[in-house]
Amino acid sequence: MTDRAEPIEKSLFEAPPMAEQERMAEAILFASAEPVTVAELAARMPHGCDPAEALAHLRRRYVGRGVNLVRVGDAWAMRTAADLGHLMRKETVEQRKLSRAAIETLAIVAYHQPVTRAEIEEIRGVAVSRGTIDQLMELDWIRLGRRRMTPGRPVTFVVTEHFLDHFGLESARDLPGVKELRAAGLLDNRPLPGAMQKPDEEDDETSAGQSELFED
Amino acid sequence: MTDRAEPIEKSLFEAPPMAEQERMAEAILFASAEPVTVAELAARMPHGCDPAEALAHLRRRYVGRGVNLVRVGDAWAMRTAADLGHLMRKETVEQRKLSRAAIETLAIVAYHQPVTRAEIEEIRGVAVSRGTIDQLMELDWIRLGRRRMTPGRPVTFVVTEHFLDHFGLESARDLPGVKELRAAGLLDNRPLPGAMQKPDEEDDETSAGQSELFED
Amino acid sequence: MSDPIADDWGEERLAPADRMAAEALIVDVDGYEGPLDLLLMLSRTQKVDLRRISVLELAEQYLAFVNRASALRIELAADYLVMAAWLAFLKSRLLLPPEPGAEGPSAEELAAHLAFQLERLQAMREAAARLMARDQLGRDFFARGLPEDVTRLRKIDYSATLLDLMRAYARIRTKDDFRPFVMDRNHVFTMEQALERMRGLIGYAGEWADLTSFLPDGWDVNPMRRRSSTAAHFAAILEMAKRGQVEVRQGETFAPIQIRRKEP
Repeated sequence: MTDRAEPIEKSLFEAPPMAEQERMAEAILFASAEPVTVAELAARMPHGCDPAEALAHLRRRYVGRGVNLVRVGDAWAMRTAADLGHLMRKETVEQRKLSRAAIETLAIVAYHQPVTRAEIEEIRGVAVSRGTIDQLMELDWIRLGRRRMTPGRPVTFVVTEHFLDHFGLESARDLPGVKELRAAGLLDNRPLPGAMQKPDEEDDETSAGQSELFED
Repeated sequence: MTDRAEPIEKSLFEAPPMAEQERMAEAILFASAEPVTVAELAARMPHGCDPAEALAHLRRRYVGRGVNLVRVGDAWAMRTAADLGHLMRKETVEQRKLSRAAIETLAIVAYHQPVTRAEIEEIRGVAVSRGTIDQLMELDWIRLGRRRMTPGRPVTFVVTEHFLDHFGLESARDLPGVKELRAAGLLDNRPLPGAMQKPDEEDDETSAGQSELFED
Repeated sequence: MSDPIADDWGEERLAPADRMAAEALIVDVDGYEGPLDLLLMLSRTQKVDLRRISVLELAEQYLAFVNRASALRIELAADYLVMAAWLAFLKSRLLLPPEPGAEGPSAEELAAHLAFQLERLQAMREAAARLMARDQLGRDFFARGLPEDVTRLRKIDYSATLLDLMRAYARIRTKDDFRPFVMDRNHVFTMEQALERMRGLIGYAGEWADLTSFLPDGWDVNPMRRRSSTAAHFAAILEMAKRGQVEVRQGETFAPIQIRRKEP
């Protein structure tokens, strides 16, 4: 089981050689669930051993290794070398595309902020799930704005600094407008009554939101 | 915190020196109570490292020490030297007394794997109780293997890495006396001749079983 | 094993020593793990290598055991009896010369297989013992007592570019233009809706009444809604007139349109 050829116990009253004592201290410290005091070591090692000296040897042996022998209060323990702590973390990064619902919601918040959830739903034509809002909040791309001064005082959403950073924008005003979208071939060239309008020319449904648009 | 003066990370694309890789492998293995695979080491060490070589260095370093680096299947673990077990009485885990049926069933799975329940019963000449299998599964010593490609597609049992770890085996090939047993034909699944044999199942099972035996 | 039982067995006239031996064997039956285990134990009395064991002798030993057990009225599990029957068959085959042209395996083959099974079981027993005698984790050698858990950080990096954002917005705006109807639905009253309404109301309209009085509440303030609902209801009464359900009249151009239920 072990690679050692020599027997350990020499005699009943003679302490094992120091190298052997060091091995013993090493095994005990390794297997113990808690730091071990010198007294505990003495109690567990054969009679006549010198645990303090064995620890001193052991400590020197582990200098500069991946684990070190460290003192914890009155006791001793083996610990990962501080400079290797980063190895004890396993990080997995998963690249994922935002869902269509999330990116559309984000776009609406960006173009229409501050915007209420009801408005987002009206613009998208479908309900916005709680999860989508949460996800965008978690990503720190949108945050809560001021409450709208209308019945029910609904909360509004605005984009964050972090959003601007991520998309390389100085402010939400720098978002490409409808003309640029069309120039980029993202919109049809034929005139589209709704899409052509400047924000403040739109009908009364959105006018409340539009007056506050890009306010900050 | 550490006694080392040199910085670890040299450059983004250059692997750390082997001494450093050895330290890293040492830290990771010390930190884990479970065996760690080479693949897992590679995933946690910086890009370009050679964990297998680091392990070889590490193993040599711990020869004859109070703790040793041992191989468990595809993985590696630090374990106290077996000759020092008497010092660790405090750490000893009370082990459930296994029934004779459980011990024999375990041995049969280990030596004959992958093995079906019917085969275990044929070898022991008695039915294997559900409880015996459950107990060995609970101990995480055996697990389900692939289904046998014979009529009925019976499940097979194989031993786990945890089994190897528990009994200090590098692989199932290192089971005591396995070579002699195989040479003596005692690991053959020899079918009952003639009348006692089930029509066509037996032949298929035997050949499949033997070709898969110790396949890894 | 008290006297009443002994009385029962009186007729067997077993010598106490024999009976003790028999009982010792029987008491052990519980300890056997099936007939193969029992055979393995019996084979040890032959004191030979299992490869040279006399299966005939073993069969006789086993049958004698089963006979003794039944004499002692010990109920043996079915599989012990199955094995006894098979061994009796094997014994007869071993003793008699083979029938010419007999099919199936020879008695020797069957006997060899039984010997193999015993040897294999014995080998597994020994292997199990050697396995359990090994140094074991948590008893003879130990894992790290104070493992440092690896912190697992799972980071999901959601990516979206400005182009994604622009595309998404363009998609929404385009969608708006293609389905203004959906957006404005709350200002539109369809003819189907009006027809449905009128069908319910006309029952009460025995006298001539203005069409406008039939318009639903809340649809007369907003001009767009008023136009939509008026048009819908007008279309509805025309349809009903065609079916002969109502009469429609108008005094002059632009005068109020009046309706009443047509009597059947």
